Amino acid sequence: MQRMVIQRILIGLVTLWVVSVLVFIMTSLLPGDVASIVLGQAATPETLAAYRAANGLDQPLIFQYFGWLANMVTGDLGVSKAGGAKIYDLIAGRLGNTMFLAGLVALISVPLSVALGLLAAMYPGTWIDRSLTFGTLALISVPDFFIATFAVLILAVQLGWLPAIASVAPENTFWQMARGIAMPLIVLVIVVAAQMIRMTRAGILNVMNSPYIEMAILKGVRRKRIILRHAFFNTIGPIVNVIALNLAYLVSGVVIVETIFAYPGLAKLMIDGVQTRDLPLVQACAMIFCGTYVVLIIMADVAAILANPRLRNPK
Amino acid sequence: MTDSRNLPTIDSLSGADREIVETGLKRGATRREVMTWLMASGATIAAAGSIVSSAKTALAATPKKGGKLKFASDLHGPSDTLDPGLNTSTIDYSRGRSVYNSLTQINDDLSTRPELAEEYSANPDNTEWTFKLRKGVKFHDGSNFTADDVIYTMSRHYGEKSTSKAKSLVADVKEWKKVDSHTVKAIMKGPNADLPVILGTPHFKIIKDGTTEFQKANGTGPYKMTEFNPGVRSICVRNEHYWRDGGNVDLIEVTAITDPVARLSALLSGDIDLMQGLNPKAIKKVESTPGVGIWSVASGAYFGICAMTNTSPGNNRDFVLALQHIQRRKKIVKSILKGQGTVGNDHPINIAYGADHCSELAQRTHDLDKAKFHLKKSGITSAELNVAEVAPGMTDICLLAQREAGKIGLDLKIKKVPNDGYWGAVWMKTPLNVVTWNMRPTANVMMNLAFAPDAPWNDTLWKNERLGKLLVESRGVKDAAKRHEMYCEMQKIISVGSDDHPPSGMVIPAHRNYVDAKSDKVEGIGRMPLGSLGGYEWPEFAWRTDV
Amino acid sequence: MTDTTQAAASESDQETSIYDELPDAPPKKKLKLTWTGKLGVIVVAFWVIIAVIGPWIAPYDQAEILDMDSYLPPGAEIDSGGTHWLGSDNNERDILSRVLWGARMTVGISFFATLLAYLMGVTAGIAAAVKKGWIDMILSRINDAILSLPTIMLGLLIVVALGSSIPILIGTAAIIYASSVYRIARAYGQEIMVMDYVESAQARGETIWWIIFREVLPNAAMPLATDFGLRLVFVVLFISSLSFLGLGIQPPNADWGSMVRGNLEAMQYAEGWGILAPIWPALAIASFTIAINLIVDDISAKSGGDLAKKMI
Amino acid sequence: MSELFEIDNLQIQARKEDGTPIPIVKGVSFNVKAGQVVALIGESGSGKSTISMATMAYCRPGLEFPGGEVRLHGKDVLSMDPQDQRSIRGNKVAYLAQSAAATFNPAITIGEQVTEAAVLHGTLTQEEANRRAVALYHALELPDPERLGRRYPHQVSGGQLQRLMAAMALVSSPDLLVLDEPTTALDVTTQIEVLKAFKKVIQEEGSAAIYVTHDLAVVAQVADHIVVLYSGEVQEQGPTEQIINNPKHPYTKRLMAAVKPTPKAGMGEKLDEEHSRDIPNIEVKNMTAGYGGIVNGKPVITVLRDINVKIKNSHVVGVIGESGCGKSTLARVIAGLLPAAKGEVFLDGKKLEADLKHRSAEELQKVQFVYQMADTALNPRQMISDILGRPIEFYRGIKGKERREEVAKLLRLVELPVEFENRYPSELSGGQKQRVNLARALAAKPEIMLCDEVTSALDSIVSSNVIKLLKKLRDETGVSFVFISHDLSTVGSFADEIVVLYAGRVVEQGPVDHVLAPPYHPYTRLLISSVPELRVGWLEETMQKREMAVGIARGVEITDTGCPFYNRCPIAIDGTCNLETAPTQEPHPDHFISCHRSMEEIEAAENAPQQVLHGFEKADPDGDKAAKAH
Repeated sequence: MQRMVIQRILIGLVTLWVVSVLVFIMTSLLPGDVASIVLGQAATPETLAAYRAANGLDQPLIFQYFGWLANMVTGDLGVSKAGGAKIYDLIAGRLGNTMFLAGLVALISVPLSVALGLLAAMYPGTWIDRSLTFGTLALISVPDFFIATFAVLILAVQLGWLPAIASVAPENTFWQMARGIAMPLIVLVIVVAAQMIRMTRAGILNVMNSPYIEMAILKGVRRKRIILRHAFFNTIGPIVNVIALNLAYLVSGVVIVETIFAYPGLAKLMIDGVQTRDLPLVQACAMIFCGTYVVLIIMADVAAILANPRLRNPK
Repeated sequence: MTDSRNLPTIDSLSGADREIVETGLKRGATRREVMTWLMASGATIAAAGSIVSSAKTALAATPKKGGKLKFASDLHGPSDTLDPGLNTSTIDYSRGRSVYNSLTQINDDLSTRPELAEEYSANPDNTEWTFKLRKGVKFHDGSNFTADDVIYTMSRHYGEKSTSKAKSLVADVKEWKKVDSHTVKAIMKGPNADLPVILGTPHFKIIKDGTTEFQKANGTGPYKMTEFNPGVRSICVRNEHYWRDGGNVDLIEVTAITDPVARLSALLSGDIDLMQGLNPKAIKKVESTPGVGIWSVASGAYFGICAMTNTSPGNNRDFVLALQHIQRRKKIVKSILKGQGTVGNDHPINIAYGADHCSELAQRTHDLDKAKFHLKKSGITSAELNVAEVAPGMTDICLLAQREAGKIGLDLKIKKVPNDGYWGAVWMKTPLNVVTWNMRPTANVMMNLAFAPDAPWNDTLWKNERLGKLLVESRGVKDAAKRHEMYCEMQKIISVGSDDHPPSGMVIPAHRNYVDAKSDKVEGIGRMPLGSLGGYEWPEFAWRTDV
Repeated sequence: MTDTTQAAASESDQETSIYDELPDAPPKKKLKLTWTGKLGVIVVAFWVIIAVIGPWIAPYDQAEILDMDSYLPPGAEIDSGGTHWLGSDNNERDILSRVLWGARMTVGISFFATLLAYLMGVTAGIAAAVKKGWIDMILSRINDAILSLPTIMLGLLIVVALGSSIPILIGTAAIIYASSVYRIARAYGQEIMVMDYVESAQARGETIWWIIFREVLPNAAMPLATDFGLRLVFVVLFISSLSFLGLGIQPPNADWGSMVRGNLEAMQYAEGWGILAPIWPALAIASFTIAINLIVDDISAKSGGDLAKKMI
Repeated sequence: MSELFEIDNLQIQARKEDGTPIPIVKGVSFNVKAGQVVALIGESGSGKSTISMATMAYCRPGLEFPGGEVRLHGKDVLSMDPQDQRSIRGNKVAYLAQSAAATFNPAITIGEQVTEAAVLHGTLTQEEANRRAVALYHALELPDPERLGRRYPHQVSGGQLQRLMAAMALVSSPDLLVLDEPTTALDVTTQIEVLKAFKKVIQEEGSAAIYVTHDLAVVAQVADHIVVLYSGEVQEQGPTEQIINNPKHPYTKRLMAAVKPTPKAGMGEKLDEEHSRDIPNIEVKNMTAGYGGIVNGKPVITVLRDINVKIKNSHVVGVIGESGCGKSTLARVIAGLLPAAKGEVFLDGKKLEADLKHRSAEELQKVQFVYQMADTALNPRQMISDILGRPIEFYRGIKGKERREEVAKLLRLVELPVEFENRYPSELSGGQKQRVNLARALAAKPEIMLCDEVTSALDSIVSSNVIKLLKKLRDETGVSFVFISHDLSTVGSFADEIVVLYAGRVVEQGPVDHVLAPPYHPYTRLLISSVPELRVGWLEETMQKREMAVGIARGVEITDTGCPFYNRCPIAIDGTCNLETAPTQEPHPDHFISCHRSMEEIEAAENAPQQVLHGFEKADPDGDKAAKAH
């Protein structure tokens, strides 16, 4: 397994590099550059030239890339070409916010969806199963910004129970924090759990076709025990995989939720970076996203191995 | 006028109309001009007279101290900056106003009053301005404010290395000279009476001599910045050592909520006190919700469709005329802007510029027959318009134009492009595009920026030497009638042109108000029309009623 | 003893010949849809038909600005005569007409984008499975890179770089979703590549093209077709997300995602039932995607959930 | 007083799409008395497995019970409520499935799975159940009984799992045991061991049993009573002696005819010289092959080691050995599907490239490979006309109408109707598919066909028909066969020459009559004596023999040094056999045996079964799981 992890990490590093090249190429294809975006309508050829010179944007692209790569390898993320802030400073707080939210969402949604998925699998065809199946189907079938806006209008504007925008100010008390991120938390739990409930249920029902499940039935084992003891442990691999992908989504893909709730997270920062053509910022975000993805997938594979005695004790 | 009780007063006007009347009067529009404008909007002579007579500014209550204020702008990101020269958006300007001061301060009527400059005056031909600086003013880091700081600040707007966005506004200042520790002089290239008002705009906030890092703000302003997190939020606390009776609230938190629906939700649910950029469609909702209200300031800001004059189809005068005649200007103001704007007359100077507005110039109207006639004459049947939502309503205006164009047989294709990158790649580079300009402190500055023959931002690359000459000449003219005549001519040149000189190629169907919203608990927001929430002046003057 | 059996064998040869070998091939399982699956088929068929005929049956043009008021409630009369059956939208256009026109955009774009994603993903995936080695390595790393980045970021980069137009949107969605298709196609490809019939064709000396098109692809077709449906749903939602950033289908073209986005504010501003303005297109999206999911659920239940494992 | 267990007019049906029922089991009745073993015998599709599960009122999804009764102690279990049905399963009636490997849950320890039923039904506490399980492991001669329960299924071998399943069934002392083809998936040498264990515990526990199988020879060893099924109906039933020795029903006779004879010299058919022609020679020299890349000139997983096989002047070469011995690998190396790590393959004296990619089209055409599983060997998405037509077109350039004619010819040759050309493989039965599989190889007009276990997956009758076809092809087409099988009797009746492989090495090879006659290599002898004979009492007789007692308990172990059969060999010499490579001796011309013992010693051991040459102590209790290592 060690070998596998090391191998996967090496492949992950290659993937990171490919991502950096890909992002660099795509970012340089965008119309305009950071100077023309920052100066905007007020740009003149002279101020553009001055801005580019001041920020090292007048060097050939390939130099810029290798300059960035060299710094990156030494752990220096560079300086934003748009505002002059250190990329590290821009990212650090937001990474924390993103991880805080993603962590809480995972903490709630993973047990919840595994439990509900098991529940649905335990009583297939009953009203519990049907309402869960249809409910999750409906939730994954509408755009998430619809769900988010709808939730704001009901919970914040109409009922006034929760703040419409998220706040994670460091001076807040825990209770304020909890209230402050309740809305994005609720929306993300709904969006993510819907996926995971469906996959858990599907995974369990898939295993239910196995001969060993038939054997368990023929041994007179109760359905509940069949699901929880016999089927679930053999479904952990795929379920962990789905969880990993959803966690990766929570770290990198929640632009819409961050925008609607004005939650200062990484995904929105990346979008801002693209929109200002701030290459070092976009690259840094891309590295984090890609790295998170790689790490989560490796962790999922390790978890799958640990959950599977055949892989755990090869003998 | 016999029975004033039956006549409408200023209070009976809608918010927008009221604004325009008040602003126009403040800016020195004559009674006659305002009445002409009112009558053009359908008022009778008697009613118009009555309204003008009753117009008066509201009394302001005494501000209270204390409390916190949370403001949400529309845009922010990693490019948020505390460098005044690079300030871009409302959020930058608002932060700048919190922590810095200008030499001069612009009043609601666009006149100026002293700020860091205690006194300022020009020589008789307006070619040299002297600023006497306030003494005893301290920066947040405790250092004293001196002439060196002013010279350093101003030097950042000059020269090859300058990235200042306001570089061109002060291009006619030849040199800044330190006279003594608290006196500076601006030597002009030519006469310019407008320098003090230009120096009151946000980019000319005074920074400490030698500042190169802008991750922290070291200003002289009413608030000290304790937290600045680009794209997230900033927090300012009251500067207890401010040189005058400054900020009213204890703390200002500035953030942005990009999504307009979310931003309004935040205001409606009480999570923020003040918001920038209210969608006109939401006005009814805000007005009908207790506890919140709109804050609309009439301005000269405008929407423009630019037909580049150096290429087809913009080089075809008839095509431009057709495009101008299909504009449903009243419908735009009423329906798209929900009344929060004024019709445009294809030139930039509306009534908000007061006396410089030319009310004599005939208002261009929606006339499909004329449009059809000109289109036929132009021989053009299709065109592509590049549209970005540069200001709320821009796309809707173009969509409306597209429908109208269809009626006269013009296939106006609309190519929607994203906002980012628009100014660099689309604006002034494609034959038909759109533009929006905020109001400038004077009509001269406005036209000089966007219409002068050598202006870097001449939207349509239109060259009219006569206009250029008038712009320079008018700066030195002191006679009001003469000045009005010259400004009228300029507006006519831009909008109508003459037989041998085509007009600018700009279609300006409407001017928009700055429409923002606030909680009723916040008072003290001004009405200076150069930007959102009273020209970004609110940080020093806003106060809470509930403390 | 053996003598007995041999004797038995010879004598019984004729009389036992009536006992043919039992046909151990199970009767061919035909796809039988449950009632939910059938409902799914009906709804999808309905929208496909609307996508074709929508513009002709729509009461108004998708871009026609009819009134002076946005967000009129359903059933509101139009000044010029006629009725907004579903109300009017943010630009005073008829929502019913736009939903009908929008079917063509939404269904059409997502269909073609998915199709293109399949062309690219399947070709690359099967090629990687068949060729292995370096080609597989390179394709897989590029694919990992695409998968590891959030879809919205990729969409943003491509659409902003190339400008938002229908072909670009189709291409963008196709590239992004081709990576997921690649994974599945490669997994199926690898599974099929070890089948004896493929080895047999290789042993015969068949070309790579024969193996891809005659041996591997026909056998991956059914599971891939099922995945096609799900991918289509993702593409619909992806294009909606782009609309959220203002990069989706551009006006005046109607598509459901940008209609939801454009009218979302109605839930806040509009009066009376005008607040339903974003609900109609959202219902259209939901009905279409749920219907596809219902069909897919039925099919994958039949195929034993094998697909589910690979789709992860 | 009723019988222990009665099945009365049992009917089971599936439904078509339109709801019309398809009967699967059509009114089957039989009884089981206490302590009796009843065999259900029939081929696939006869409904025997479905009936066996119906004993617990269980049927697979999609099936239903429209009528009939299944009575346990006189009570109908079909009409019980689900709670009561569940309390019978695994408690009063226990089930042993065909494939233990699939039936054990990979994620749960063996101990928990074995004891689960007893504990759940409350018959035993966990403690008691554990003790009983250990006792059963002992009784079933499982290795390391005390610690076995803590292992996971993948950590024990297939034969052990099969016995563990018996433990799982027996743990709650059921009244009735249902065994569904429990030995079918096992190698012969393992099969008899498992059979022995089953028989022993059934007798000791005194429970009744239903034994489902298609193999009459196996039935003869275990059953008291036989029920013959065909297509969901009982054809004949009666006491074992009667059915075996005096079958009445034509179908039973047909089944009897398909039973394979005991392998012995002279069982093959002598071919006339006129059938011979220029027979191709295949020679494999010093070949080492395996999987997983080559390190230090050796594959990571070595399957075949230093193989020398010379095939000449024979039409049919049989390659025999147990699973994992490398017989399929040998065929794959010859075919070029698996390039050898070392050594060469010659065809007619011409060296063949190791990798088929480098072989010429002509060489590819000459050597054709026939896969074991027709299901995976035939592309399910191609019609028979394409499957057969493609090689015709590819190798011989025949197209269009002529191609169709060739396809028709081939179909006739393999005794299939010509109309089948328009069918897909899934529309054919297993035997028919195997015929198509053979026809495809024939389509190339090869010189040599490498047949890899082509009859192993087929039912006995079908299998015997395919052998008949192969013999016909041998006679009519002049193609040579390399026939790979684990079934010595099939090989013996068909081959001219036999190669016996053990653990990746050739232990004996030669003309069939020499290999199947003494002197045997000890392994060959073990193989021969493990083939069940169709007579009651064979099992007991065989178990008496010494080499069985020693030999079968061990598994295949691939060793680097010494004789691979060392640890199963009854006449092994410690210090020699385990250290030195066995010399190859040639008792007859072209007949080779690799053994340290002289021919005389071997013959002597044959005749002195009770002589103990060495003890049990060197036996490795886990021996037979080593075969699973790769």
